[in-house]
Amino acid sequence: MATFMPLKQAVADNLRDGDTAAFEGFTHLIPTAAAHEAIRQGIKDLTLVRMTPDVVYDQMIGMGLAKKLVFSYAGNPGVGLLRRMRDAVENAYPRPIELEEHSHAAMANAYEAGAAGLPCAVFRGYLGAELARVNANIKQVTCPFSGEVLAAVPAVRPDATFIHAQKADRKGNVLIEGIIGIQKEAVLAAKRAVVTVEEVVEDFSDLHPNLTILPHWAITAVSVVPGGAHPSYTHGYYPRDNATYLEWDKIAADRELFRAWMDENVIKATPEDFAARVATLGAV
Amino acid sequence: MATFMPLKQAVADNLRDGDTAAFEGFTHLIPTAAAHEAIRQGIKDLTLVRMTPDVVYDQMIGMGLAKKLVFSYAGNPGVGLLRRMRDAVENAYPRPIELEEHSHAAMANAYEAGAAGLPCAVFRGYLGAELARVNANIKQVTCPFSGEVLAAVPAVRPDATFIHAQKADRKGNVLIEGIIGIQKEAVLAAKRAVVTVEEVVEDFSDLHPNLTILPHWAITAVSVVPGGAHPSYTHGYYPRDNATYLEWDKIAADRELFRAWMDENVIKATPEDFAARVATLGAV
Amino acid sequence: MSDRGFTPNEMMTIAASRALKGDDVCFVGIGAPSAACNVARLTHAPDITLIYESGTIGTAPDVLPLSIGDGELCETAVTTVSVPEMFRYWLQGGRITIGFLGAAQLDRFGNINTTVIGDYDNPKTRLPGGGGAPEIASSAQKIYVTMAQSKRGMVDKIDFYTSFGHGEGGDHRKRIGIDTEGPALLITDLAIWEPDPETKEFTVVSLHPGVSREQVQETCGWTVKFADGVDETPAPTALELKTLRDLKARTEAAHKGAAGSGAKKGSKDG
Amino acid sequence: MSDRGFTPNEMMTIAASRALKGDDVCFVGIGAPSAACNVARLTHAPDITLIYESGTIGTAPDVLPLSIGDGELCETAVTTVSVPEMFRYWLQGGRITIGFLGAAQLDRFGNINTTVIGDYDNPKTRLPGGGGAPEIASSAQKIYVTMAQSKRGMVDKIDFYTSFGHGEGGDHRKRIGIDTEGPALLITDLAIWEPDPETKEFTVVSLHPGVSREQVQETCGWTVKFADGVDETPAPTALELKTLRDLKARTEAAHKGAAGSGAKKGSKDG
Repeated sequence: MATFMPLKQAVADNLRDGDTAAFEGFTHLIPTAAAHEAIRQGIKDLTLVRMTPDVVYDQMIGMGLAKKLVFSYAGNPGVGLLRRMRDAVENAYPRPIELEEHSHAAMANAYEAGAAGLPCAVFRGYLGAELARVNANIKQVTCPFSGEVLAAVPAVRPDATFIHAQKADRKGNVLIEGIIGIQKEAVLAAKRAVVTVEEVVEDFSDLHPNLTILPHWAITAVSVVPGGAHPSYTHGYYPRDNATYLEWDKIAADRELFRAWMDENVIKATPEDFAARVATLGAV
Repeated sequence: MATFMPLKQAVADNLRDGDTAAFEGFTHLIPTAAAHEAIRQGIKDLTLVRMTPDVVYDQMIGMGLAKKLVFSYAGNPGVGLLRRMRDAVENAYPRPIELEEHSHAAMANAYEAGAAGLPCAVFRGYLGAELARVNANIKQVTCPFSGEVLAAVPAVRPDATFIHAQKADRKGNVLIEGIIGIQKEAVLAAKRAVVTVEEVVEDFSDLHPNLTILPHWAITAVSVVPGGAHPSYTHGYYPRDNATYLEWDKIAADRELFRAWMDENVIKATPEDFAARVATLGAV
Repeated sequence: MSDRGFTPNEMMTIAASRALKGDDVCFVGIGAPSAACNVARLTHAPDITLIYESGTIGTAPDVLPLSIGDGELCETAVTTVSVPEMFRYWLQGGRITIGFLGAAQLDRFGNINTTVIGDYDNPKTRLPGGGGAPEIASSAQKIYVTMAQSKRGMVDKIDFYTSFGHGEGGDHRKRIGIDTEGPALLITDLAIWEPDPETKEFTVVSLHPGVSREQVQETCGWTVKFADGVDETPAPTALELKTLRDLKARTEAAHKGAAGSGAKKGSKDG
Repeated sequence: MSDRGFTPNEMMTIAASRALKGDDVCFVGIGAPSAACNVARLTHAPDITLIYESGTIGTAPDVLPLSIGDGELCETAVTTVSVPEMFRYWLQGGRITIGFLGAAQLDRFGNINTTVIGDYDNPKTRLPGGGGAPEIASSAQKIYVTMAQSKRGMVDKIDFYTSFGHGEGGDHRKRIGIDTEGPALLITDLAIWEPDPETKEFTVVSLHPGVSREQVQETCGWTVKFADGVDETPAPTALELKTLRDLKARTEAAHKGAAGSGAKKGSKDG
């Protein structure tokens, strides 16, 4: 049953040292505010899962929260590489990080299997691809009818998933719209799910019946954080802040600059600061 | 690429003797007009696939079109048994019919696997269920990570799928809304797909981005048949004609009454007759 | 109607409704008592979540559906998803707390047949089949069964295992790899039954008002076990009865209107 | 810009756009030339279907997206689906005619590395990874590769097989169970390459205007094979150039406006 609570409490209640955690978003609706709260709370030894780790994962990795990363594409969208992640992989700074690397198809299927309560996902994939050599979690099953050898990966089952969405109704049902990505599956695959939303509305009775809505009883906590996806965007609320993604490339290039930026913009900040960050971006 | 054409031509072009064919609909949007056209054209030796064969499958079976039925629940919704199908199974009348019987979960997964281009579907199912004894197409695979034994069934890959939908735009993109059932998967799993629609509209630019829309290039033919789901219903157009479902129980109970009814209402009728059948039902 | 002011069928529906709680997520499958679920929703469990296998989640129909795919289920639902999603994310995903099943044949261990009477390959009566039942029986956290008692329906040995209950009893579910609880309640028109904690055989724990042990035995094909202390099921309250009857009256009126002719209430659907 | 009135990069984009047809369904993946696909759409192939792996199907952006998940892709799409559906029904389902891939390293058989430079466990440079590429490479009916030529990029032996092209050449794809065509075209800033029908080694079939064989060889890490008759790529037409430049100008303006600051055009995205 979804409980409305401040983000600080939602993170404290639902994310623990050593957890496997997903902060999912596919360019759209990245749960930045939730990740920043996790950084402020100094959560340690996380196994971070995400198809497309980008700036906010660079920040968590750079702050030393992650012992392992499960992913399929790690980059700063539209800009280039993730420099804090590279420093962790190439130089074990600030701590070594273990990688479990997949393809998008594998990760999408693994979340789907997690949402579906299955132990593994079966799909046609990794044919001739070398990830199958370096990742012990890529195996095979044989179709008992055709004899075709298919790829299998374990289901993703996070201890906690964090997503950002457009809105909740008063009961805690949550609407996701636009590029919906893998968010529904990431929530349903998780033991605990925290959703930050732009706003709460009275009810969803006017919505089309086939939209992506997560029922309140499939969610653990809902926190209202306007602007909580910044510098990512929320379809219908504010656009992507491309300048911040570009700026990140410089900040992340330097360990000291990075720490100073994190201190200023994350450690000393609060979830309430996000609203101001999107205020100047204009509506969409 | 979807081509607009009369239903008569769409059936003639896309359904052949001996085909595996699905006329899908889950209480809602049952493609009755398309099935009646298949009956009029005297197509033979079909392997008919459907999760919930109901009145219109009773009619096709009673008219001798089907050599085999792949299904998970065969009944007249809200009324009872299918009497023509029973006559075929129990008495081989008008011809013997082979049954391949599954559960809903298996059929849903099998269509999904067909849409996904996989040879089989893997799911947790049939535990302790006796269908696994009588259906050779229920097998097992073992999860290579957990060791759990899961059920496997072959993907459903119809030669031709027929569905009914609310509307097409001028390019042939098709909108399905309300209870969307298994229709998207049934179309994507098929080699050829024919969609009957209530109407054609200029474009879909006003629609919410996350609705169930089949792109025109995933469909073979679109035929405009107002009322084409009767006695089933089309969400937003007309309600279910419950009286006709009740009446069917009597008609199907008697071989001669059945033949007379089929002559009158199907053999001598046309797709254009459907509009009148829903005219008195009132809007929804 | 008996002189008690309610019918056995009304007692059955109301007793079933009482077994449901506000935080339950009920999968209202083939032949299941929609009425019980909706009476619960309209009385003591307004927050109950009703799911129909057509894909409607959190539906709140004003009248009972004739089929599991009625338009009103979609119109009043929190969301309507595809059928594969329903079976994968919601049922197989373990989110259903109560799966409600009916039966053509039921045995003392809650095993159910809705497939055939007689031999599968040469049946005496071809029934509709299992629909969602095989996986509801294994994936829902608990199963409630409702049916009117009869010797034809409650049998010593079912002709076909459409869905697995407690098998041969004891830990049979566990032995074949099912980790859900299985049949946890049987509500008939005469009594409430619960599985024995050890043997898992259905045992009468409560008799409906005015029903004797003999009546229960006469309408059951196996030798009935009674619990040590058998209760009397509380009679329907005025509110429960009114809620059920109003629901049925609304249903009758609505379906007459929509169809332009009398439509009998749903028994089986697809 | 050369004195020919267009840059090698413009020639590359326009040559790639010409390879696309109106009935193509293009999967515009990581690092792929969105520009080529959209120039095709805005010139000779208005009916082309562009799919981005974020779930947008049939999108028609007015400006180039900075990332594969930009809002405009969704706003102009025929429909936007979930990421699992995208990879299962649309890519794995065999509906993509052209998968467009870029590469950090490419070999003569169209095998691609976007994972690491150096050893996987102890890399010199950790690159973003494969994203959708491993399955685009095997599930799309054909693969087109675009990249600017360099000895660092076009290498004799790639450090990691992120996605499989023609492997060691010949029927290698078939031998490992892949039944799609694989790399069918390589479009660089200097030339157009096609796989040899037998060996599957990329072979130069057309040189862009003013480009010499030596220039192609100097910027390629393997010994280049040239087809028997090497054509000259037709120079960009005025319409093609104007379409590309207008698109880039609109893009620049739009992204400046949206972000309140200059945003450079997307190279890699996620």
